[in-house]
This record gives sequence, C-alpha cells and structure tokens, in this order.
Amino acid sequence: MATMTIAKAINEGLRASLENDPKTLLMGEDIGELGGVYRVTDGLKKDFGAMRVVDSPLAESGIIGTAIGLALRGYRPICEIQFDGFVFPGFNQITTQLAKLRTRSDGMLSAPVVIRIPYGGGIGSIEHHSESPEALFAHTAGLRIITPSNAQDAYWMIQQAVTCEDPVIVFEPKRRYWLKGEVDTSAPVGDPFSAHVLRSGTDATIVAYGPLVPVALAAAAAAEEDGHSVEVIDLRSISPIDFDTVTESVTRTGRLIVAHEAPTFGGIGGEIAARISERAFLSLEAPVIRVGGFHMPYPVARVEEHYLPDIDRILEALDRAFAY
Amino acid sequence: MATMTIAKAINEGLRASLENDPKTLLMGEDIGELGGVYRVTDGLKKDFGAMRVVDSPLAESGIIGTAIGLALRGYRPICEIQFDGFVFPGFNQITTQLAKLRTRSDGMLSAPVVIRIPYGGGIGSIEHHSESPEALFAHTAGLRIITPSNAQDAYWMIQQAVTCEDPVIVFEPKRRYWLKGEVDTSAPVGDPFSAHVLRSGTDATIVAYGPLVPVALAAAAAAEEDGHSVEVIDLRSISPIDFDTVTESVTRTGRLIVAHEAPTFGGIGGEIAARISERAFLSLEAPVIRVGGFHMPYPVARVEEHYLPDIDRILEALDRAFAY
Amino acid sequence: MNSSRLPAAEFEVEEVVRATLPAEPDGEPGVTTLQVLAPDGTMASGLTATIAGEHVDFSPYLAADDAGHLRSLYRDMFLIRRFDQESTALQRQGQLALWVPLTGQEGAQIGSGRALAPQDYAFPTYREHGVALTRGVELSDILRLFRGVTNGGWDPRERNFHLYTLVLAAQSPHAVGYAMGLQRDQLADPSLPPAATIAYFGDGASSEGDIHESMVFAASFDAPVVFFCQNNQWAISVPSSVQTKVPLARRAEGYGFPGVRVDGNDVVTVEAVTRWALERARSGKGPVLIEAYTYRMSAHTTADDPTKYRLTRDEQEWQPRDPLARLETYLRAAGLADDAFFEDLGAEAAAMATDLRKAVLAMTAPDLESRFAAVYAEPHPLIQEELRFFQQYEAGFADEGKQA
Amino acid sequence: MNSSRLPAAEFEVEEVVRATLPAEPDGEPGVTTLQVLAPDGTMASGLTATIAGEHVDFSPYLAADDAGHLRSLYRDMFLIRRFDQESTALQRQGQLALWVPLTGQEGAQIGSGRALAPQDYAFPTYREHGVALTRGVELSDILRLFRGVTNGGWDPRERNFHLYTLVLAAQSPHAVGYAMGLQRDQLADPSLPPAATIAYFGDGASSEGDIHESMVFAASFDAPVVFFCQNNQWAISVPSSVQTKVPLARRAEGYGFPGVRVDGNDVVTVEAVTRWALERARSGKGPVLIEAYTYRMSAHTTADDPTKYRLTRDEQEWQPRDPLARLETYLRAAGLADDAFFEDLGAEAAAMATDLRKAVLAMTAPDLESRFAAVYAEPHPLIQEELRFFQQYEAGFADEGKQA
Ligand SMILES: Cc1ncc(C[n+]2csc(CCOP(=O)(O)OP(=O)(O)O)c2C)c(N)n1
Ligand SMILES: Cc1ncc(C[n+]2csc(CCOP(=O)(O)OP(=O)(O)O)c2C)c(N)n1
Ligand SMILES: [Mg+2]
Ligand SMILES: [Mg+2]
Repeated sequence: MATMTIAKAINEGLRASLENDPKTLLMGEDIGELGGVYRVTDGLKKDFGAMRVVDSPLAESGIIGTAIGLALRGYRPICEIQFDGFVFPGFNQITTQLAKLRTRSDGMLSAPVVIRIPYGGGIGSIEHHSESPEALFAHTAGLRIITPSNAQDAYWMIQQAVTCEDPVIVFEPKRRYWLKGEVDTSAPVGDPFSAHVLRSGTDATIVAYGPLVPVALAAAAAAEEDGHSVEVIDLRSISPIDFDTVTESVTRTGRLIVAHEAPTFGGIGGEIAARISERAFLSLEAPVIRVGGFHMPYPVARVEEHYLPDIDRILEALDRAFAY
Repeated sequence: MATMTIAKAINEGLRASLENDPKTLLMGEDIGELGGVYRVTDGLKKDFGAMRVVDSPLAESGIIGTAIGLALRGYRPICEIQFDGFVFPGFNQITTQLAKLRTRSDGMLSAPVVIRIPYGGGIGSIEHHSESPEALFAHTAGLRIITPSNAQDAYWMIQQAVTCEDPVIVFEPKRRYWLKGEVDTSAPVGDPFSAHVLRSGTDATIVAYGPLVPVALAAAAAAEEDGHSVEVIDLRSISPIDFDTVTESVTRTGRLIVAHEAPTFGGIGGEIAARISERAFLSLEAPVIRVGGFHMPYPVARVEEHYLPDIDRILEALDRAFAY
Repeated sequence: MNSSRLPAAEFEVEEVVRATLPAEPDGEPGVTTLQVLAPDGTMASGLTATIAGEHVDFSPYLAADDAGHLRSLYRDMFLIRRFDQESTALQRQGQLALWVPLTGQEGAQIGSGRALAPQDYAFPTYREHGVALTRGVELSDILRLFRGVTNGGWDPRERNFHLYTLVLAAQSPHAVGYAMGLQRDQLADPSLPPAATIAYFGDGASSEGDIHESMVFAASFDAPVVFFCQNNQWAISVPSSVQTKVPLARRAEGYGFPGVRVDGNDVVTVEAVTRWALERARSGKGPVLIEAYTYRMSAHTTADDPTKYRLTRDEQEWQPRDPLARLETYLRAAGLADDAFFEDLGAEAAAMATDLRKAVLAMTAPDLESRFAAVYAEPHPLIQEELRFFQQYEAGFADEGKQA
Repeated sequence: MNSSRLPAAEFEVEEVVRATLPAEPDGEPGVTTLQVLAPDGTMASGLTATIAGEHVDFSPYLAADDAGHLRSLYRDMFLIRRFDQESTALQRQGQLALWVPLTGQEGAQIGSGRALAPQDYAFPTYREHGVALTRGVELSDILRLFRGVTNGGWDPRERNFHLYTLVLAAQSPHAVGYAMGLQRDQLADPSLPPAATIAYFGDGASSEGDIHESMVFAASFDAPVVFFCQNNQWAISVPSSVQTKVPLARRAEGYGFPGVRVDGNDVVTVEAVTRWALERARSGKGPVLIEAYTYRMSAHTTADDPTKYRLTRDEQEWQPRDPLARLETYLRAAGLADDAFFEDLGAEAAAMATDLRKAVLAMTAPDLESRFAAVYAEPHPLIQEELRFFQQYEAGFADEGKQA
C-alpha cells in the first residue's frame, strides 16, 4: 500500500503498462521532456526513450490517426489530449475511424487505442480548459469510456484500459489530480466497467463520477445530518454504464439523483434517468433528478463556482426528490 | 399552394433566401454545377453565380471555418455537408467556434451560419451515408437544431434558419427528399423551434422528428385499429426542444414513446424521457419508452430495415407502455 | 523496341519547365510529369530526374526491358478494367447498391500496386480495385461492400491491403502510424525485411486537414510511407483546380520531402517511381509524395451523372491517353505480345467475369443479430441487453407467424 | 546612418543559399531570412528578394529612413514589453489567472501590426498583445480574459482586431472567410478601400489541419489574407523541429502562393514585408505566408517552467538578437533618438503600467446570471428555464441568509 495522488497513480500505472508490454507507447503534446502540462507522464521519456514516449507534432487528428495505424501494426498507443476542449480536432478520427474499425472489419481488426483526456472544471482556468465532453463520445458505439475518481482506481483503470482490446477513452478528473489516496499496487481492482457503491443508504441514491464523486459523498454526509440515508454510487464507467448496480440501488432507495459537471441537456444523466425510470418505474417515489451544468459554454473562471454542481445543488435536488 | 417534394421545397426556400438577402451565400462540395448530390441546390449557381453558390474545396473544417469568417463580415453563409457521416472533420469548428462565438464575445458577435446536413438511413447506401448524429450537436449550447418532416416545413424552416441570428443546423431527412406535400409559399409557418401536434389522441403520445414522422403517424393509425387513440408530435426542433408541447400532451395521455433513428444510448430520446419524466411524473402511467437505433455503427444496407425503427417497433413500444 | 523518341530524359522537377512530352496534360507550371511510355505507344529508354535537389536515375526501377513483366502489367490492367465493367453491369442490374469505377486509372493503380513488396502495407480509399488485384485480394470480396453485406470484405492482414475508407483522407494518418510501427519493429528486430506503407488518396481528398497532419507526422518521424495521390482531375463534380492551382506534387516541398508527378496513365513509369519511393522510404529516408496525373474516364460512381458538370469533349481528349491502349500499342509494335496473347487474355477476363457474377449472386446478407457481436471485442452489457431485446422482438414475430 | 554593411541585398528565397547574415539563426536549408536591421544595430539600405519567382523590391515599404516612424516602432515595442512585465507581475500577485508573455516577439508583432491599414482585420491567437496595441485596443481589455472575467474583452469590430482564439489554428479559416467577405464587398461596391485580413498562428499551430484547409481555401479563391506565422521556436516544450524540418515559409510553395521568412526580431523588415504582402493581397493577387523567425524569450505562460525542457544557454544565445536592443542601438548610433527620448518613454511606460494595474484591480467578475443572456441572440426556452431555476435557487440562499 502506498499513498499517492491521482496524477502520480496514473503516472505509475502508465509506467507499469510500459514495463509490462513492449508494444505500449505514449503519444501526445508535451508529454516527453516536460512530462505533460500536468506532469502525469513525468520521467517516462527519460526511462523509456523517445520511441516509446513520443512528443508529437501539434495535431490531434494526427495523434489519434497515427495511433490507429500503430494499433493496426500491433502496438498499444496511449494518447494524451492536453485538455478536454482540444479533443475536437481529433473527433473525426475517434468517431468515424477508431470507434468503427472493429465493426467495419466484421470483428477482424481491433484498435486498442487508449485516449487520456484530463477533463472538468474548477481549476480557475481559461476557455476550453474545463469542459466535460464525455456525452459526445458515449453516444458512439465502439468506444468505451471510463473515469477514475480516486488514486487506487486511477492506477488500475489506466492499465486495464491499456490491456482492453477495445478503444478506451479515459477521462481524468483534472481538478482531483492532487487528491491523495491509498493504492494497492499488488491487487488489481475488478471490472473497470462496473460501478462501485461507495456509501450505502436507504432513502435515495446519488450517482456521480470523476470529479463529482467527493462532492456526492460530502452531500450524502450532509444529508445524513438531516436524517436522510443516502447511497452514493461512483459510476466509473460512462460507456458502458453499469445499469444493474444503479437499478438495484434505486429499487431499494426509490430516489435517484444523477450529478455531472457536463451540461444537463443532452448529457449522460439523461440516459441514466431514462433507463432507470424504465427499469425501476414502479420503485421510483420521485422522478430522477439531474444535477449538471447549465446550457451554456463553460463559464469564465470567476463564476465557475456558481456553475459547477456542488454540495448545495445536490442537496437541493435531494430536497426536491424527498418532496414527492 | 403548390405541390412539391421536400428536396424541391428546400431548393425553393434557398432560392427565396438568396433573393431576399444579397448577403446570403451557399457553400459546399458539389453544390454548384452539379446542384448537390441530391440536387437540392439545382440551378442555383446558374441563377446566382459562383460568388453566391460556391463549390468549395473538399474540406469540411474549411467550409465551416470560412463560413464563420464570412458571417463575421456580415454574410449569411449556408453550408452543405454532403452526408451526415462527413460532418465530423468540421466538428471542431462547429463545437468550439461556431457555437461559442456569441458567448465568447459577451453577446457582441453573432455567427448566423446555417449548416444543412442530409441525415438518416433507409436509402440502401454505404457506410457513413445513413447516420443520425443530431445528439452530438444538441449537447452543445449555442447551436440550434431543426429538422423538417414535410415540404411545407422544409420550405419555411430553411428560410427561418437563414434569418435566425443564431447558428442553426438543419438536419434534412434524406430518405424523405422525394416525399411530396403542399407548400403555401405565401404564409410562413410559425416558430421553427416549436413542436407540432400532427394527430391528437388520448391514450398515448408518440414524439418523432424528421424521417420517422410518417412512421409515427402510420403507427398511430395502426394503433387506432387496435382501439388506442394515439397522439403524434412532430418535434421539429431538437435544440431547443419544445418541452411545453410534449408535457401538455403527456399530461393528458399518460404515456410517451420517443422515436428516432439515432442509437438510443446517449440519444436525444434520453433527454426527452428524462425531462418529461420529471415534468409529468405524476401523470405518467408507464415509463417513457424509447424506440431508436441499437448501440452499433449504422449497419450495412442489407440489414438496415431490421435496424431502423419502423411501425412494428413503435407498436411494440406502445404495447409495453399499455401493459403498465 | 522504339526508344529513339527520347534520350535518357532529364526532367528538372523543381524548375519551371514546360514539358516537352506529348502527354503533358496541360499547362500547369512548376513541375514536370515523368513519363517513359507515351500515349502513342513509344517508350523512352531511361528516366532520370532531379527531385528536391536529389538526382535520381530511375533506370534500375524501370521494367521497360522485361517483356514478361510488361505483359503482366498489361494483364493486370486488362483484368481490372473487365472487373470494373462487370461490376458496373452488376450494379445496373440491381445486384450492387453502388459501384465506384476505376476505368482510366489502371496505370496508376497497377503500377503502384505492383511496386509494393509483400511486407509493405497499402491503405486505399475506395477506388483502388487495381491495387487490390496486385495485392492478391479476392476481387469478389471487394463487391461485398458495394452489395451492402459488409463494410469490409476481406482480412486486411492476409494481403497487407487495408479495408476501404470512405471518410476522405482518414486513412492517411493510419498509413503513417502503421509506418511508425514498422520503424519500431525494425528497431526491435533488425533482421526483419524493411517495409513501408502507401497511402492512396485523391485530388479532392488532398484538401482535407488529415492529409496535412499525416504529412507533418511522416516528415517529423521520417516514417516509411509513400503518399500516392491519384489526381484524376475530379472530385465528383469539382475540378482539381478548385483544390489546388499548382501541381499537387509540390505540396511535399512544404514538408521537406520529395514530391514527384508521374503520368498516371503510364504504368511503367508509375511502377518505377513508386518502387524508388518505397525503397527510399524503407531505407529510412522518409516519405515521398507521388502525384499520379490521370483521369477518371467514367462517372464518380454509378449514382453520378458527369454530363451535369463536364464536357464530353474533355472526356474525349483523354481517350487517346488511355493507359491500356498505349501499352498494347507498344507490346505489339515491339513484338512482345501477339494476337494470341490478347485473345487468351480476353478469354481469361470473360471467365473471371462469369465467376465474379456467380460469387456476387451467392453473397447473402448477414442478419442484424450477427452485427451485435462485431461492435466490441470484449463483453458489453448494453450490447447484450439490446441483443436480447432484438431476439425476443424477432421471436415475437415468429410466434405470430406460427399462430397465424 | 550605417548602411554600409550590405548593399541592396538580393535574397534568393527559393534557392538553397546559406545565409550570410549575422542574424541567420541556424542552418536550415532552402530559404533565406530577410533582414535589414541586424542584431548589432546596423541597417541595410535596401531589400530585394526573389519570392516564388517574383522579383520584389521592398524598398518602397521600408521605413528605414523615417526617423519618426522608427521611433514610434520602438515606442510600441517598448510599451508592449512593459505591458508584458506588468501583466506577469499581476499574475504573480494573484490578480490574473494566467499570463501569456510576448517578450522577444515584439518585432514580429509591432512590425506586422503597424503594416495593417485601418480597414484590414486581424485574427490573433492568444499572444498577440503587440498587434492589439497597434490596433488601438485598450490594453487593459486584454487582461479581462486572463483575469477570468470574460472570454472576450473588447468589441472586435471597433478596432478590426478579433478576439483571442485558444483552440490552435481555428481562427485561420475565419481569417480566410472574412477575406472572402471582403472580396464580395469590393465586388458589390468597388468604391470601398481594398482590404485584407491577417491570420496569426505559431509554429506549433502550423501542424493543425485547419492551417492547411485555410491555405487551400485562400489559394483557391485568391482570398486577400496574409498568413503570419510567428515561429518562436517552441510550442510549449516542443521545439519547432518536431513540427517541420524545413522553414515553415516553404509551406506556401505547395499551395502556389509566396512564402517569405523574415527575421522576426527586425521590426523594420517585418513591417516592410507585411506591408508588401497586404498590398499584394488587397490588389487581388491572393495570399502570402510570412514566417517571422523569432524566439519566445520567456515561458510559454506563467504556468510553464521552461527549465524542464530547454537550456539556459539557448535562451542566452537569443539575448543579443533582442528586437528592442538592436533598434535602440541603431537609433542612438544614427542620432535619431537621444537619452531624453528613452527617458520619456520609460516614464510613459511606467504611467501606463500604473493605469493598467488600477484598471485590472477594478475589474469585477460578472455574475453567472448574466451569462445566460449571452448564449443565444434570440429567445430560448431552455435558457429561460434554467435561468429561472438558477434565480430561484440563488434566492433560496438569500432567503436562508435572511432567516438565519
Ligand atoms: C470527409 C468526406 N467528405 C465528403 C465525402 C463525400 N465524397 C465522396 S467521394 C468525394 C469526392 C472525392 O474526390 P477525390 O478525393 O478526388 O477522389 P476520387 O473520387 O476522384 O477518386 C466526396 C466529396 C467523403 N466521402 N468524405
Ligand atoms: C487544438 C489545440 N491543441 C492543444 C492546445 C494546447 N496548447 C496551447 S498553446 C500550445 C502550444 C502552441 O504553440 P505555438 O503554436 O507555437 O504558439 P506559441 O504558444 O509558441 O505562441 C498548446 C499545445 C490548444 N490550445 N489547442
Ligand atoms: Mg479525384
Ligand atoms: Mg511557438
């Protein structure tokens, strides 16, 4: 057991992947000498060399596109997109090529490319550096999307993404990069595509993922003071979604709050709400209530705290749910 | 009143826009001499010249990007993307630039760009020619998205898109291009961002849009034979969504089916289901049931009929709703 | 063998020279079109050029003297044209959803395809049926895509010929990435035969950002990749002058690697120049861009009507530059092939067409059920859930059927 | 005035010549770096070059003889450097979220900015504070973005200076589209003064597909746009050699328009060449690419630590090529500016810095409520619904506050 930050856990996870499989390699902007703008790849170029930790030209479509080619040749490229808002020049390669390669080849070809994307807000940054675009990838079949919320998951999920035969996008909760946690490097966590119940409760369920998991836990703790027993589920995987775990919980609690930083409209919360409303229709005491960003571009740093779902916003949603 | 196909109605609508405002211009691949692969722009280059009907280089990001520049200079560019599956090279310009320009400038700048995208399947075509990517745009604030289902709407909505100060994506139901209808070119239809109740009913509501509207109507007619009175709403606008009209209907009928060709998972149906479940929670006799594509790349032509939501799939969903 | 027309020609690719070749298609400045086999069927005896400051003698790569090889190039071109005709007919008869003809581009495709070594890997767009033939892909497999029964059709790893890619230019970075993989393989095991990739794209696709980004990557990493642009003058209805005002071969200059324009209808030159470029790439010298100047003699696809946008006169002008006719003329004039050769070939092609037709008619559609399995490599709960729904739903109809 | 160092220099841009200039930064082949004002403060008397086969005499564009103009160029560079220092200080003191320094690039920015006519329109990336100054943008307005109170900060239409764009290269097609609009305006009303646009981007951004697509469009439509690439050697931590192995100016060759490399730290040449390029563009001759060879003397941003990836030695090597120092040397040596000029300027800059600080401290954050109104121009039910929710939600806290 070691204590490390999420950033360090990913760094160690990448290191383990590079050590375990000579076919793995890292590609991205500034990931070599600099170790990435968040130092997540710190030291890896020094130890594994420029052929395995590649400072690429500044071109996201080129990064994803060449990663696909490398994967076709048997490599396992792990791409870093510098910030959430800069994945879009690579959107075509991800959506029309990476996601569809397996189906296009009738299952003959795999493209086990990993795309790491630091995402989410709350870091006081400028435009395009605080977005949560996960729903824009979840709608596309062929991709898998995971997002760790703690160091232990971070360490293992990045490695599980690398060994997965399918393309995996790993959304990294950048404002939690410095969050410390215990990591057991000897025993892998289970299925990265399953949800984890982090706190059990009987009156309502909160589903959150990535950066909002600590917020959801804090909201549940606050609700307890008000006499409500609230279950908290860390979704961990956005595609596929572990609906079984969520349904099981909601069948017991009868109330569901889904929280994410991404705008509510068209967000992944809608999918969860729709499916759980269908699966647990007769158990629901209240409608599923979503807590998310507003329908606007991510706002400037000075107002982001009012935009981001926080403990109070989740409590307000719980209040509404309890009011039914 | 004139009878025309949807394709012709859009052609006439574009012609009217070009006539009404010298600042309008068309840009796209093969839209000039050829009149577009679907002939939607047929004859326009001949009549308005190459400066207003521009055969562009083959580059979607360039098309959208230069359209933004033209809009900044006071023009009203109407871009054609040749097929749904080919919009993705332009995704970055749409998502990070076009959608955000107004917010970025604190409301000072508008980019009234129109993007026409023939979409949807059922045409027996090859890969990337039958997709329904509307949800990937709806999640992004700053855009508006409409989709006509008949000639009258097609004629007017394209013109309304052109005069709208906001960027508008017009998804054109390509397999209905040759569907004929009456067009009143003298009296504009109302708000293009409102839903239309096309058929009233008391037992359930079907919401559909674009290519599935005729299917929804046929399903409602079939259900009537089974003794169910089913209301059909043509959504018309995917962003914003006219939730008021849908809520009002569901409050009366107690049951809602949402149908679209796009894959269900992460589709816009989830948004509708989630919001209506919240708004009409106490009126719902059954969960909102979604009928959509499966979680797979749009399949090959020879099996698409099994993939596409059809009358039977909607009837099956109605059965499930009535079973509660 | 008529080789008097030209001495060992010295084409100064970088200079602004007006081509002296009868085949020089039109007056674009800044680049010369390399050619040894002229439209009139005469063959130059050698070919040298200065490319990006490098003096290149293509003679070692020229197959001009090898009668058997020349006949086999002709055979490939002839067969693939026949294949094209049969596929067009199958489409007209409703057996294919669509067809993308290659007629006119046989020289560019057979020439470049034959230049590939077995260990090289080709990334086509969607019109490269000729290249597929040279890679040994079962031709009927190509028609699976156009019959609408698959988006693929063959196992690319068997013949090192990738699947068709319909999103224009998207395969170009794949070719570069694959080449970067080859580089790493070579480093890990120097005993491997050096290999390269080739990325096919059109004059229209050249405008896409992906072409640029892949050239940037290729130049930056000296990736062993040959960019092979078939400038067939048209992107559907848009003439190549909309994509560029100077020869596309010149794009390479901006990245610092060689760009060459070849007469794409001269299969001999195309093969020689591609062999040179591949060898150069394999040897670690980085990418080359080849622009094969050719002409789409047919429609864009069977859904297209070129009379809407181009003159029959233009089409007729290219007729005498046909890649097959000139090689036939040469083979006959030089006494390298006789009537029997051409008759046998005709019979072989007819038999091939018959087999093809049979194979196509035998192709059945998959069922949708099978498609669920192809989306992910590993188990996926949503796929399972939807598949279960679909099976039950379909079973419902079967039950109804039984009951009725 | 010392003009003996060089006669009217004849720079053969297209040839592979080794530069004879002391300022030639390093040994990249294939292009010459245009320069009249050397690092040692000597000034050449003229400047001619052959660019894409075109013989150009830049003398009419050179301000080398105009003392007042030279002083004003110096003043602009001096002020913007002071602005940069003050902004860096403000960031260190927590008054700005981030700062993007321009030190080292004053020559490229002031030179090109001063070349613009009022009717021209500039599209910056995010580091073009010097260009903003030349356009008359209130400098404090630039800091609004970095203080996190807006993503914009000024009305671009007032000064024909667009908002900063943070998605690299995305503004480049906007510049081309705007230029296409200018073309149409001119056609509709030939009495309008001809105008052009200028698109700024960096060596890193040059690799993005959008740069390519915008160059394709610009070439195809002869759009009046000047592509101005500040090659400051670095894209954060990545040296420009990763983006290209040949001078970026050469990219233009592939599109058939002129590409010129200038010493970006020589404000006089930058201005002259940009004026020439803009005039050429306005006159209908199409785009030009200018590569300003310069150096990012500071960190990428205040969040960056260059010691992680570059040597202090490299930084020191560029020190003597400082764009301000050389002009000061020249002005003093030629007797065009005395101590009083420099002292006055120092005082002016100090006052500006004081005002700037005041303005920044006075900038207050908007409230989130106001942001709802900026998303759409026309009424939008979802915005209204969410705004209503937000107001009620906030009011709830106010009520609680009252009750408590
Ligand atoms: C990204 C993208 N945009 C648009 C299309 C539609 N489209 C198919 S073929 C074609 C023209 C291609 O021209 P070119 O690259 O010259 O190849 P050719 O067909 O001439 O072989 C177009 C516009 C596409 N397939 N992909
Ligand atoms: C599309 C995109 N990808 C990545 C980034 C992150 N990023 C910001 S600045 C930068 C380097 C830019 O280098 P260059 O273009 O040379 O400009 P400079 O900063 O040197 O002025 C990167 C990678 C971005 N802003 N946009
Ligand atoms: Mg073509
Ligand atoms: Mg730079």
